[in-house]
Amino acid sequence: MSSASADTTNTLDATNNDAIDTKVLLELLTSMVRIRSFEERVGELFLKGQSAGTMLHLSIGEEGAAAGVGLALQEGDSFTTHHRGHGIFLARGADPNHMMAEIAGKASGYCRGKGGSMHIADMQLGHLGANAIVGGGIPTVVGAALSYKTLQQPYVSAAFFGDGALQQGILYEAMNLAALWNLPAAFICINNQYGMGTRIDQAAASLDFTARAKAFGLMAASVSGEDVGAVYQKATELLEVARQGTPVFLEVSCYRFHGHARKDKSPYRDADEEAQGRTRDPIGRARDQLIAASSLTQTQFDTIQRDADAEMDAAISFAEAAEPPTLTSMFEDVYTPTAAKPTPVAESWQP
Amino acid sequence: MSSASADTTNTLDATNNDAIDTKVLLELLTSMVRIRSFEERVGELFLKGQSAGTMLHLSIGEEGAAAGVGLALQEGDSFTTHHRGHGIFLARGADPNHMMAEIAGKASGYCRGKGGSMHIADMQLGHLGANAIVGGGIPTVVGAALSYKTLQQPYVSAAFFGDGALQQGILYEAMNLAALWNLPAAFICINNQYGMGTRIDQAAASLDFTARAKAFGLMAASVSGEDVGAVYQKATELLEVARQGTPVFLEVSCYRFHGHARKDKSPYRDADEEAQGRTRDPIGRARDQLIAASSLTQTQFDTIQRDADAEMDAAISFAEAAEPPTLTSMFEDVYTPTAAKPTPVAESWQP
Amino acid sequence: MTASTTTSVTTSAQSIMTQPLEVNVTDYRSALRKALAEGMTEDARVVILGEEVGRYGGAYAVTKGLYEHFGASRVLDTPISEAAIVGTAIGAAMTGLRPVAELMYVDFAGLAMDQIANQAAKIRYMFGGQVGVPMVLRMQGGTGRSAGAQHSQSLEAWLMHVPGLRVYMPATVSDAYYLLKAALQSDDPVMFLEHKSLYTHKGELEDDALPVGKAAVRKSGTDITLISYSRMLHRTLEAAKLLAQEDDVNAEVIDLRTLNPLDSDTLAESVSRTGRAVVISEDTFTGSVAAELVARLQVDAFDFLEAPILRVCGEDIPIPVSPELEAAAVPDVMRIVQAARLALSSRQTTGASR
Amino acid sequence: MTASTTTSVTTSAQSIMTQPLEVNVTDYRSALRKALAEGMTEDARVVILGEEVGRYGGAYAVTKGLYEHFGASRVLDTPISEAAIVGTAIGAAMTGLRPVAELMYVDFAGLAMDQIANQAAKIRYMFGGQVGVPMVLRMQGGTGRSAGAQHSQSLEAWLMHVPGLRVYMPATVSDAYYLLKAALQSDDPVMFLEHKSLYTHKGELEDDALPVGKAAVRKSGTDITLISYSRMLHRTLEAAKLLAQEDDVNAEVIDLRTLNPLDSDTLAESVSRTGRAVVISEDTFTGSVAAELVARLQVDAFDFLEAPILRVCGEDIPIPVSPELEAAAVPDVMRIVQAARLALSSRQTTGASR
Ligand SMILES: Cc1ncc(C[n+]2csc(CCOP(=O)(O)OP(=O)(O)O)c2C)c(N)n1
Ligand SMILES: Cc1ncc(C[n+]2csc(CCOP(=O)(O)OP(=O)(O)O)c2C)c(N)n1
Ligand SMILES: [Mg+2]
Ligand SMILES: [Mg+2]
Repeated sequence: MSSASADTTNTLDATNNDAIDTKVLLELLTSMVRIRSFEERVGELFLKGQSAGTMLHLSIGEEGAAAGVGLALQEGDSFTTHHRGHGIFLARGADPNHMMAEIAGKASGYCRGKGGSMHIADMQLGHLGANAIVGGGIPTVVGAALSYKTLQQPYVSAAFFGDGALQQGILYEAMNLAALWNLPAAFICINNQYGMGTRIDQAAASLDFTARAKAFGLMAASVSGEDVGAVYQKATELLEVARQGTPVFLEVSCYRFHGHARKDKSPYRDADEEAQGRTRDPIGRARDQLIAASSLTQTQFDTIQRDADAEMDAAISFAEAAEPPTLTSMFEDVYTPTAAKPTPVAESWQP
Repeated sequence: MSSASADTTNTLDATNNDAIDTKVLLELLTSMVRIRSFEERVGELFLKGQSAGTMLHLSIGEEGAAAGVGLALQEGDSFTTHHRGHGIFLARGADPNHMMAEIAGKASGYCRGKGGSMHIADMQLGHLGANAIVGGGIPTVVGAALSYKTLQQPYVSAAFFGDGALQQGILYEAMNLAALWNLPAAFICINNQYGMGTRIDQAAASLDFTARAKAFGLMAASVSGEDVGAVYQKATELLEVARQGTPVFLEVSCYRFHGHARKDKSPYRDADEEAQGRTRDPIGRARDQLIAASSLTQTQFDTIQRDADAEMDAAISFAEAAEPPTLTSMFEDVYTPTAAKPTPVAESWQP
Repeated sequence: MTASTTTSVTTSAQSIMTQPLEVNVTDYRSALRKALAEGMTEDARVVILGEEVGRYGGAYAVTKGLYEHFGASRVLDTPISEAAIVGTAIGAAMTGLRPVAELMYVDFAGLAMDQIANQAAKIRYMFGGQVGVPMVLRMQGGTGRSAGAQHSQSLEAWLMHVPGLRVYMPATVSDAYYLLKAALQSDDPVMFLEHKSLYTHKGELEDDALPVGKAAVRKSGTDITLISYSRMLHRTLEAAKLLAQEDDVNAEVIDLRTLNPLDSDTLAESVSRTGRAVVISEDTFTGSVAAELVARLQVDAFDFLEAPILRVCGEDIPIPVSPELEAAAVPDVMRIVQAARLALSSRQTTGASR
Repeated sequence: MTASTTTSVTTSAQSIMTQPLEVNVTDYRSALRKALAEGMTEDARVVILGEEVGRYGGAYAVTKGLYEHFGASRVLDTPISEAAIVGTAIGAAMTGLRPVAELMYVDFAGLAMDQIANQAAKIRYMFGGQVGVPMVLRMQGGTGRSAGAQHSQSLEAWLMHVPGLRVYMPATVSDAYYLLKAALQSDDPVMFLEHKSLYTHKGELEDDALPVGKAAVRKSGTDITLISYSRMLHRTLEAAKLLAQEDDVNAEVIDLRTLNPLDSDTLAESVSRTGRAVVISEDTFTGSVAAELVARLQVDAFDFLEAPILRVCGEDIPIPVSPELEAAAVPDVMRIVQAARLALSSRQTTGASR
């Protein structure tokens, strides 16, 4: 899969994007390239039959959201993600080796091979967990934000979720609570236009989602995920608001380049729409922008790409070489380590 | 408990209230008087120790919502209510005898003494059920509206709920579905300012609830429940919109005159607030309005009151005289009548 | 003020005619599809709603082709709103439709459990029998696809514990068809639980089926009774084969088919005859469906028991994603065989031990 | 990028000091209140959240006075958003607080079951042991107030069936205190189930309590083992008294105290000794907690059983509102006595029947 981009330079919109520091944009670009390179290799892992299951949701096309908001978050901040969360975690500093190993269900994965792609987490990096329940991880950040407020810590907690979660009631319960309690919480909706095969206008009658958030008392904005700089800037702005105790909602609109999960070929989308959608490429756009500003050469970009690919190839090798979890580990981590572990079911009776 | 009203005539607001037919207003007034008379007697039933339990939620102060929307609904329309639903059902034609008997848990109650105050229902009158789960009956009307649309019937289904349900996620799921499918559904929020001891501003950060509904694609309005004529008119207008396939939301604001349930003395409200709240009396206002317009005399009103009281006294007598359900009826109605009934638990073993 | 919301409705709906959709049954999935297609043709009140049931054809492709054939007013794609999906089905069922709602995974039942257990299950009762909730809630559960802790559960014990709900769990291709057809005609809410690892299970439609509420004796035997349902039936049958080959044990294998109604009689008769039993379920051991069966049987067959009734169930852990661990977390053929051997191990010592 | 979200937090919170709130224990309710008050004084990470827990003092007045004493930042009134309440508690528990969330009725668990069973219960496991969810979810259940089908359930079997959850169900005043104090220190999510009819149950604090996970022998005996928990313990004790007076039967009565951990050993020891048992639970018969206990005991005590282990449970129906029917829907003393008599009826014929 190439990250060839259409000529999008001239479609730059009027956000104060030019204000963005080229160094920051370069960092964002690098982050996005790494994400895409990682996701492509998750696809490979699957094709090799090395992934734990087929429920692998790639964030290709959504790198602008992950990298932009990811960089805007600060050390100590926490977050949860939906099932399509690889990119977000990479943008927050994840080690690709342990991610890939987790996706392969190996013992050296972030979650000891128990969680898999949909349940990656890392408390050290503030990743409170990916979730396989649409909307399931949203109220978690309200709780984390309550901790920060109660314990007088300067952090924000951000929930990342897809447009599908906009129709889950728990989002509104969570936003209302956050607003009521003035919590440092952020609700980041990555609107990739689809929930599985359902286009967003087939799931919601009214598509102004910032209006929903505002009606619940949040500060809300929408930004195009194609423009990673704009995402970063808008997110930075809103996260600062959240940090002061007004929860925020940010919709990052983008397009899901591929199928829902590894096996889905998106027969419900027509070719034109898909081709058009894939022109909304945040990587190509940032690259072209930097090249146009003479802040990057194609050769330099190729190096970024090559480095990322090498790093992610190594992650694949790491995951493939990694050991599966031992059978006894299955009974660990159900309860706190000092408690008795569940015992295998085999009933014991001596005739 | 008297229904003495403050002098509210001069606080009439600017809604096109004067357009209301005095005959209709008289009907609404009568309906409200009956409701209040009924509710006062539910209180009596409780004091006599004749009610099934203490979870009795009186709608005194909210008669404007019940009578106004109730009259606007049409034959064949259906509805669900929350736990504070006696008035709504009376306004839709309930027989007070069978209601009171149900509240007393008697066999001749609407639900054979199995449901009680919080689960009164009557399919004949389109009452799809009161509910003891806050928000629990809301999606029911989406389903009913789906039936009407699918079966090409001209009905509307209306969910009545309190302000408390505004913080339950299912409301938003239900409104979104109704809007998405263009269903003849109405969401009627009786905002009596409190959910138990929690004032609405302690439950929600943003109090413009019509904004929420609008953000989900509904047509929405707010009206004061003190003005039963305005409620009736606004409801009539909106229900017509719903009948055409645009779901609607109507907030009827009012004040819960008494405690949450029979045992609650509202210690969390101060006396001033309560006194002030109780001046928002839809009965006094409609009566005074009709008297001022020379469409009613005090004597005529007294007759209305006396008739209502006599009717509701009879309901109490009916309920008191009614038989409790037989023990065998306990095993009926779990499944369809042609299926085997559950058997009493006693295990049978012959040593 | 006296219009009945239900009566007039059904007749007008039934009069709508629909072209049949031919479905060729080769496996569990197509058997389900055939039942739905026929049900929709025969009864215009039947509508399908759920996430991805329409254009997408169902996450596990069960409803494939139905949207195209029956149209958008009979097959409704919903947003991701599990609670409202079930609630909508309830309201529709109360007012004249016969909705078949789908929750893509039984694991999502937690989002709709109030609507399932407090509303659908109790409405007939709370309202004194005035109205039923003739809906079907199709859900899919179990392990086998490394789908992780939130997409691999077997939660039938929750549902079986709720009076008012029917719980159907077909194990065979033929039952997938016949039980779903029956569910479409049930006047009570049916929780219809499919197993994700059975969709590709091959088989044929039999000419007829046992009535709903009758357990099926899938293999008769004399030495021990093995009781199961859904996917575990097949492992149990394999275990029975092994026991015959290797231990010369003639096991009787019973398939429950439905957990509510529960056919205690067939179980009691069998275990009273064999004197030994193992109950196999995929759900987590503690509080499993197997526990209920054991508790009943040790009363009903007490005087005949030669050994305790053993359970082979899922481990008391969340389902891990690693394929190796996932497989180890639920019963396999050997664990069933071993349990049967243990139950049979008192054969030499019969009578002495008690 | 390396700030730990949990470690630094706990220390800073623990250093906050709070004035103690004296609670005089006279009943179950005040015992619970004392545990909360002490827990909040001793550990600044403990916060309470739920509907009406603050200004109102709790729907059943358990938290009365805590808001006034500990303030709005420690006792948080929430909107009516059960799923978010539990989800918020989970997130708070993962990041340094020790939240005590309250669902006013266990019947509302259906609204939050996803957060309870898919999130709270599985987070430690899915994330490979990185983080726990040290929260307490207080809920109140059972019959006794004619509160109807949606406010009177006993749903502990759902919770007991979910690996990862602890389930505490105190029956006595002393256990109300000690178990809740222990729950506040648990590193695993504790479902703390109170019984609405026990709040006014009178009693005193004992000096000490059995460790969590040990069942209590409330009355030792030799003829039969009666096993129960929560409110049914008291009916069971009365039944034991009656059996002694009228039948000269010396029954042993065991109170489970916690369903997870489950003290199978104490049960097995007792039943192996007495040879007879009745398990009493208020939840609906099919799929009851009692079923699990019976299933275990008929294995663990098989060689000693003189009669089947009988269950006395709630009827398999929703709870009707009529006080007469409600009372008849759950076990009463006489039903327990009768079951015990049935289990004992083989005394004359011991040995013969098998
Ligand atoms: C509660 C719940 N319902 C349904 C699903 C099945 N499912 C998984 S992903 C998905 C679509 C989600 O769409 P969206 O939130 O937009 O995220 P995206 O996949 O587009 O990133 C669905 C329906 C689920 N995992 N959880
Ligand atoms: C799901 C649920 N949560 C909590 C309760 C307890 N409860 C009963 S009524 C009530 C307040 C409801 O307030 P509102 O919706 O405004 O209705 P009102 O009582 O004011 O008419 C609460 C919290 C409940 N019955 N159901
Ligand atoms: Mg999406
Ligand atoms: Mg209210």
